[in-house]
Amino acid sequence: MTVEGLVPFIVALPLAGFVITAAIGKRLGKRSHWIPVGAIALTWLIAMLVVSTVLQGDQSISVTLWQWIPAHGVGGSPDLIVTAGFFVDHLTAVLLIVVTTIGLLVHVYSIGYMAHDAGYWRFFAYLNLFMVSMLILVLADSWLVLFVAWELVGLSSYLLVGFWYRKRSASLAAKKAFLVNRVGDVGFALGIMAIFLDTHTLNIRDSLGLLAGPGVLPGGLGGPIPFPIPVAIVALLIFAGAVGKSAQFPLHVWLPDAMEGPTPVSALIHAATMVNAGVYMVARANPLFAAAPQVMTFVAAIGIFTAILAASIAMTQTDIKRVLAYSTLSQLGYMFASLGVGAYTAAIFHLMTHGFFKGLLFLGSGSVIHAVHEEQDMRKMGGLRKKIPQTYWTMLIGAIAISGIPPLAGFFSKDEILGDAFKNGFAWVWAIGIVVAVLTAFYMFRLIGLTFWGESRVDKAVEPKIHESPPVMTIPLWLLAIPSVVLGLVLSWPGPPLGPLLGQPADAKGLLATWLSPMFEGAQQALGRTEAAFQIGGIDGALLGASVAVAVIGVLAAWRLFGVELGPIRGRQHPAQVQALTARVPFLYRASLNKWWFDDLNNVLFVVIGGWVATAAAWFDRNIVDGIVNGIGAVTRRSGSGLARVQTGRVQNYALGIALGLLVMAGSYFVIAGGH
Amino acid sequence: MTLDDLRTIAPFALAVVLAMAILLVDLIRPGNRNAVLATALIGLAIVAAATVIVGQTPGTAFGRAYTADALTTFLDLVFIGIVAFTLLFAPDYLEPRGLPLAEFSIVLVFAMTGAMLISAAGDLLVLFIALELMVLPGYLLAGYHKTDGYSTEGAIKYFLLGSFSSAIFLFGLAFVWGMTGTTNIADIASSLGLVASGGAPFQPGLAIGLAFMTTGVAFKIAAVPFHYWTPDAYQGSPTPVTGYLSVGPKVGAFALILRLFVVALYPLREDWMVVVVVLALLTMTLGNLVALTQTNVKRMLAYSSIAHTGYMLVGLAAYAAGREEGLQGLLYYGAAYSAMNLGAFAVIAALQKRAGVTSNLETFAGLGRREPWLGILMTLFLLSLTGIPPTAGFFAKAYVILAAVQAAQAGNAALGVLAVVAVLNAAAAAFYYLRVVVYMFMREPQSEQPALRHGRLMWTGLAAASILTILFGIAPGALLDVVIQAARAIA
Amino acid sequence: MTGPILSLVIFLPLIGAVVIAFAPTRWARNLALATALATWVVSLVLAAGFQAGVAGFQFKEELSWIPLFGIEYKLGVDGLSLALVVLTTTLTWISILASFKPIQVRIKEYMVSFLILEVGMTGVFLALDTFLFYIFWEVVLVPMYLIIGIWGGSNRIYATIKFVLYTLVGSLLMLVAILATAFTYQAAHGGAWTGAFDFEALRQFAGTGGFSDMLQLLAFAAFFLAFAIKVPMFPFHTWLPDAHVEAPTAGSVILAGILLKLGGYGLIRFAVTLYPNAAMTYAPLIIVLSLIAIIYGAWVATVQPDLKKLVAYSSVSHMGFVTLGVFVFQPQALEGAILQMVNHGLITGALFLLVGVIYERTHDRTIAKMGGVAALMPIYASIFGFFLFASAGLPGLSGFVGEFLTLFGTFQVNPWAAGVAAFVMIFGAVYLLWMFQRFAFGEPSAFLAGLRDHLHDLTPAEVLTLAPLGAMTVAFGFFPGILLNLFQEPVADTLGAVRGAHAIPIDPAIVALGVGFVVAVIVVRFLSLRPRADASGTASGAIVPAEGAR
Amino acid sequence: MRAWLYLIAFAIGVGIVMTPAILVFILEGGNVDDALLTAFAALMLLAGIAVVTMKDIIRCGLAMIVCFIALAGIYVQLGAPLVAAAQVIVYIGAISVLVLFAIMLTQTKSGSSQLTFQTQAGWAGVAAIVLFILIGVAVGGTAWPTLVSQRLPAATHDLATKLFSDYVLPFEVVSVLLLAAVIGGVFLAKQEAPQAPTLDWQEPEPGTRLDSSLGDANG
Amino acid sequence: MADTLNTYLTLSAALFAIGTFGFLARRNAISMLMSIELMLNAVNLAIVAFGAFIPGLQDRGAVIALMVMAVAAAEATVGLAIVIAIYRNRKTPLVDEYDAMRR
Repeated sequence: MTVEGLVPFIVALPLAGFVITAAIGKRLGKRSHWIPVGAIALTWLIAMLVVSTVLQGDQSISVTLWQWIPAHGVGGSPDLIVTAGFFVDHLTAVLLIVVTTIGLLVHVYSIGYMAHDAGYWRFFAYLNLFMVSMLILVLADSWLVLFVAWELVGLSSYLLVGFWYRKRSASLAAKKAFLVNRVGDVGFALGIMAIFLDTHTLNIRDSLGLLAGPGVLPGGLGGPIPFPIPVAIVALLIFAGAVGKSAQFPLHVWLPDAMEGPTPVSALIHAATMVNAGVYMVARANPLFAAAPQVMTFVAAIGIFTAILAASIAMTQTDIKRVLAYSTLSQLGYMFASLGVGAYTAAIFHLMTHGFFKGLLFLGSGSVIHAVHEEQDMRKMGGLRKKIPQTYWTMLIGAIAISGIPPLAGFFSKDEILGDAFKNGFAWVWAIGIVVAVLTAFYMFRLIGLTFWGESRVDKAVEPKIHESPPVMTIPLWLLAIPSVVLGLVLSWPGPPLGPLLGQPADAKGLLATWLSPMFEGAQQALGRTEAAFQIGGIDGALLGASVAVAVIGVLAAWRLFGVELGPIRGRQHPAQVQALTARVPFLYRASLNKWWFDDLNNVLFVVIGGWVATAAAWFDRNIVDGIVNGIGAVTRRSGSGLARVQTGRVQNYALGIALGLLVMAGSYFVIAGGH
Repeated sequence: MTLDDLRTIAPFALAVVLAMAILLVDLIRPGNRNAVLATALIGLAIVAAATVIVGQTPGTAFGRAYTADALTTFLDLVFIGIVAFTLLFAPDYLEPRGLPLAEFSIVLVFAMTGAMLISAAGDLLVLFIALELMVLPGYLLAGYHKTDGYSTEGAIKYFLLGSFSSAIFLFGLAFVWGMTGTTNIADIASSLGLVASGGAPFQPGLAIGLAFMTTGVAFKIAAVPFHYWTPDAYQGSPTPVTGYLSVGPKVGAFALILRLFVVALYPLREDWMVVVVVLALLTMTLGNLVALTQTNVKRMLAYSSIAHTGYMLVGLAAYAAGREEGLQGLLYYGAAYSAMNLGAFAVIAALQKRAGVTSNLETFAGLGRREPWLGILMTLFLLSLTGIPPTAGFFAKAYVILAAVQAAQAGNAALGVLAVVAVLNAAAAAFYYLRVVVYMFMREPQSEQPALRHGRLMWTGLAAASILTILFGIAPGALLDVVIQAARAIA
Repeated sequence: MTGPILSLVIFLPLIGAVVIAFAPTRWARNLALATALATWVVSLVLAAGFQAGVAGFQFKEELSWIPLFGIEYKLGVDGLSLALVVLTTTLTWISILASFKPIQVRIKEYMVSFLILEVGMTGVFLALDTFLFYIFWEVVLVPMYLIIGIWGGSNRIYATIKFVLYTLVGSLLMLVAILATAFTYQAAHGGAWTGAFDFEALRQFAGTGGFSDMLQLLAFAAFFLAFAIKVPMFPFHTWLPDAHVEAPTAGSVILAGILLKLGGYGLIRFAVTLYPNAAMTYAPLIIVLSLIAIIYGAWVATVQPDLKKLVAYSSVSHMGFVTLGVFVFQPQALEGAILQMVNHGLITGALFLLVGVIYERTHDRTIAKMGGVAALMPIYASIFGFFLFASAGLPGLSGFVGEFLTLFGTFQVNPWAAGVAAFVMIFGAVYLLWMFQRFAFGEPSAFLAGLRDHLHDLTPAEVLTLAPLGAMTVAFGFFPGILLNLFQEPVADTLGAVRGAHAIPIDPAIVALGVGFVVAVIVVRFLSLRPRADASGTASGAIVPAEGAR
Repeated sequence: MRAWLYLIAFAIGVGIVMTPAILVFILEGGNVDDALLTAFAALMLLAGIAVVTMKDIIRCGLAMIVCFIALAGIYVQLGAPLVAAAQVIVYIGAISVLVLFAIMLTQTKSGSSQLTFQTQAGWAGVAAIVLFILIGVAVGGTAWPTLVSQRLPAATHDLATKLFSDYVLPFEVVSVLLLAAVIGGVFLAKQEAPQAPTLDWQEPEPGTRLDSSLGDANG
Repeated sequence: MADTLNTYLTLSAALFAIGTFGFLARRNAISMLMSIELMLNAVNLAIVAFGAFIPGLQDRGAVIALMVMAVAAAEATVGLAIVIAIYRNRKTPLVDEYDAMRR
């Protein structure tokens, strides 16, 4: 069997897992995880096979399944033939690694995490459904198939966030997630239509080829030839989809609420995979964006704004998962900033590293929550370091990674983003990015400090029952911790920053860059964003130093305030100081605590005003539209009873009526006669 | 008077003889219902046969006072049918109330002779006397339940206003005679041709004559604003009589219109068309609007019959506007309306077999459960009256509307308005017809009464009426040919 | 396949109805189901014998009926009608099966009504003679009137009479238009009636520009009114919520599933092809109304307190896509619109079945009283959710393809309209998900907890009614080509009709007059509003206060 | 006192009838025919007005007879003596007597006509006057097509021939009509046996509305 | 008073108007009946007048008048029968009290 033949199985296996589990999972009870987990394991194997083939060779794989929508045109208008097919190139391959690996680990982790849940089988069915959707998303080779997957991941997210549907907050969060996503999807859908209008094809590669600027891809037309829908508009519409799915400002509000879902879901969907879909899509559509540089700037602005906004909120949140959620927002903001400045490879790099360490952090937080019996408020934790050491150490690794301390993964990717931003003339992006880096390091260690260090604030009743999670949960943690440590190194080797430092040629490319740069070269050249050789002693060194410095500053600040217990080092927590600090900037503190009031704004704008609009519409419908209908009926009826009054029952009245009629008749005949 | 004359008037003469025969039978076997019925029905069959046979060879008799043509044949058959139906379902109503069948049959047959004579009249005097022969028995029949206050009240209202209108009609007739100097219909037409072509002035005397005549005729067909008698007379009359009154004199009066307006006043058709259009508009609209508010089914059907007059007038107007289809539609409508309306009244009569049962809507509550077949048949008739396909009422309505639309497209905008108003009216009419259905099928009966047993004749009549109602809707072809022949005879 | 198979499809239910009428009542259910299934099988045989991608009508039957006017009994099927016929036969047997339990009184009459209803519906789709079409069109009315009026809810009489009157007003004007059209044809053919009611002949005649602009404007308006009421299009939709709320479950299924499609079918088959110039002229207005229907329907649905009303308003919104798709005159949009009709039939039909299930168990449909259904009836809630997402246009299910194609096609010619319509992706999801959250999620409400004993999960029979719909929803989601290939020829034909058409210039004064009239009516209505004690404003019963009150 | 009043009224009546006749006689130069016609016309109209205005219905009936007699006179003037004869026989001999009988039969002791006129008498008068004016104007404005200046000679013989040749059909039909009227009339006027069922009808209070359910459906 | 057609027709019109007035204004059924008789007589007058002045109707006028008289007689018969019948029910000859049926 060729590799091509294997590609469909990447989707088919989880699909089969979903169908089977949904059908008979209930009967399998506690054994119901075997099929879905097995399916994902197999998928992982196949995916790795495919990935290695693709990444080693230089060709991509294209698989056509069936003609999905054969909507023919009439009289010269273009046919709309959508083919359901898969396409694997380097970018997809990279994504496949992230999705299948983390997916598999989360599946395994869930065996332990969900063990006591009544909806055990249901959970695995949903998870498999998500995997199906997500894999279609990365494999799609048609915009419409991509959109299908786009929506399906939304559905899975809805199902999984609302998994504990008896909880009102969960069902509300699920609904909110779906609806906010839909807002972006409207733009995305319109963008797809615009693409067809411009290019008469929905194949991703073909259409991008046509939309791209002349310098971006051979045959690209984007610039000089006016399309019916300008490229910039197309790009904006498409970007709207990304904003929704990746929870960028102003559609970021759903992601923190989505933490109502079970923690493995947060790890898989809301950290490692689904939320990255927007990044993936914009990266995939790089020729299109390259043809509209002003949109690129917009993307960068949105990204970096989201990054600082979310980071500022994460500073003060007390729910452990919410901190992570805002952190995710913030990191996604980095990625978009990166995309916006033209550093596509860096964005994907960060996507990968972030996927692993954020997955790790979420799973770790799940383990914590599990340990303290479904408590998520960090104010009721503390001092857990000893009681759940494995969780502690893995989470610490994750925190270091995300804070950008070398040589862990986060450092490499984040540094690359900031460096590229600066070098490509986006100094403001860099500047804000640096601030975000400080904040990131700070709130991550605040989280670690509040959770693991210091005195225990755990409920007395729960305290004795705290226990480390079973191996089926901790092993995935460790498996994720490994890439969190080494992935940056591996993927950037032998390129910068470490390669030149260790004697590799200055223009050597890292592993990931080798894989991906062919995909982005055209766009980058068109944008004039050539990557100059790495200068360790020059500007690059300075930027690198700055990155590391700010990360350390952030960590130290958190350390100072929230105490540290790192092996022999013992610090103390200073709640009073924290309070004093917050009291000094009351507005900022409240803004952060209240998430800059976005939820309230949304509530007023959409729930309250929307409710008014809908109520008014219903009133209008009842009283005016239907009222006119009923009014016509009533008028008819009333005129009927009015006319019936003529029928008095008295013959003389009737006769008088007849006589009057006779007179009128005679008069009319006179008129008629006069007309002759 | 020659033998040919006798042959030509044979249907009419036989009908008169039939009336005498029933009288004789009743004298010989007093109170024998079956003998009377048998005589009447067999007699009617013979008259019908004679009509058909004579109808093969059109001709005139008594100078030109009696004209037998395809129209005569068609209308005669309609009248015979109407009377036969009435006789079929009358006994079930009359008997429990102690009313004799013999006089009823005799008077009814006399009325029929009048109607038949109208359809054959070639002379205005004959026309007038025939009209009186048709309506006078109608007055008597309306008051036939002479101990019943409603019946006599209806009768006296009907009689007084009817006589009033007869006098008006006659006055108009006199002036037209004076104007044209002849009583013969064909001669009048040629005389008026001069007026129409501008060869003679349109004299005020003629205008007065036409106005009075139109008024008289409008009264007879119950066109608004000359309709006042209809609701009271219909409601008060014994139900079989109402059934008869709602179709017999109406079709008869339309026959009068055909002979008088369509033939005699043909040259002036563009003039009276205006009047007919206005009358049609008023008639349809008022009939339907007032019917909406009625709670007595007989009275409601009275208003509905006014509305149907309006639809028929649409056909007449279309004919006046130059479309022969209008005339065909009118004739078709007459036949279809007779079948369905008689059917509806037959059901009411059947319900009233138990004396003391009113015709209020409440009577119909739960009928669909108590007596499903009656309910279903009533629904059929009501749907037909509404004009829902595939029933006779639908095709008839479509026919007159077709004619109006044709006239409208030929440039007569008034007919277009008429067509639209007609269909809007039809939609409004659905409300009150369907309300009866609501009562029958969607209401529970107020008191559980045992189902009545209805006579075989009643069922026969109902079956025949329903078959015709459906037949005229599904396969209008057969009737169409006849109608077109009939229309061609005068158009 | 030879023989009058189309007649068989149409009249087999009639035979069944007659048999049931004379058979014992206890056989009525099974006989009706058997008849409906047999009809279904025949329609499948028809579908199997149908050749997609062949232009024109197939299986034509032609019989002279009223030769005097050239009226014929003429039937034929093309891809468009085939899809709708099969949908009809399918939904009919499902509805009959779904009625076994809820309908306990006057079973015989019910089944007879249902089968006659089927006669009318298939007849409408298959008739190729305008007169015959009209007859079937009206035949549909009566059984539905009875079904709502006899087996409906508490305010059924108001609802059913409103339904009939509203529909009649439109259809009777259509009759005038049919006659006017026929007469124009006749007049242009030297007074010969032959072909004057024959759709194909008329279609050809229309193609040669035979119908004058004035006739087109008026006749199209009449046709459009009839169809718009049936679809139903804003602002002619208000009969629909009332009818749905009062109709028995199966009645709602057929009402939403098929009856609304009659309007869409009529627009595509007759209104657009016979009067292309008028269609072009009115198109902007219709597009605007469609957009209003799409968005406004969704908004109004959001705050409906009754499950059925919510689904009913969602129909208004969904059917807006059909009219939108038809009147942008773009192939993909038209294909999408037709597909949307089929999908809406499947999905909304299923939703009504599902609402019927809860109603049967609780005798209530008020969303506010519900809650936590998912906990009590998990399978039910899952299936409900499935169809809910199908209704919201979730990709992979059939609803998506139709909606998307419509939007897609619209975008190609009118991006702004598509932009507006696309917002239904949000609003549609809002009302469905909000309803589902209140209905299914959370802890069981006190009301439902009290009825716990009655709230058993779906029975096999209920699953049997829903399964085919679900299967088709999935199948057409993944393989819409099955249907789209059928639609290709009809779409080409319809668009061929409008290709050479031009919009008729309308005097702005007339437009202003029309707008002024509408505004005046609204203002008058507004001024005549009196503050009412019951602000709830449910069916005020202005048409039939007496019945409404009792 | 009463008798005087009657006498004065009679004198006024005779005066009204005779004055125009005498005036015509004088003015027209002694044409007896014209004077007679005028007298008959005046008598006819006066009696007619009496019929429709007098309070006592029996007197109305008597006035009607007077009116018919005057009319018969006019017929004679018009050269239609046969019609005049028929008028006397049919109207005065049959119809009027019939009417008088009916009056006798329907007068209750108390229930004579207290109110002669409907409330709409004013309107009725207006309508009647307008009607008269309309017809009068029409008559005046009409040039009768084949009018002869002089009255045509009457020919009773021809009349009989016509009656039994051209008009035999109407003649026969009229007899049928009379037969039908008599059969039906007898049935209606015949007193039923007292035990005859009158189930649909309950005796109401005079003048009350009979059936409240006849009112409109919803108030 | 001139012996012309117009004279007789005007007389006829006057009598007709009087009859109409009576019919509209009287309450008693028999009075109304009498009014109708007046109207019919008015018509007869017109007919006879036409017969006397218009050649085409010469002699026919009289025949028609006779027929009308017969019709009037029949009408009177029927009418009086009905009046008697209703009088038995209602015990009043006043027509305006026969208003059980209205609207």
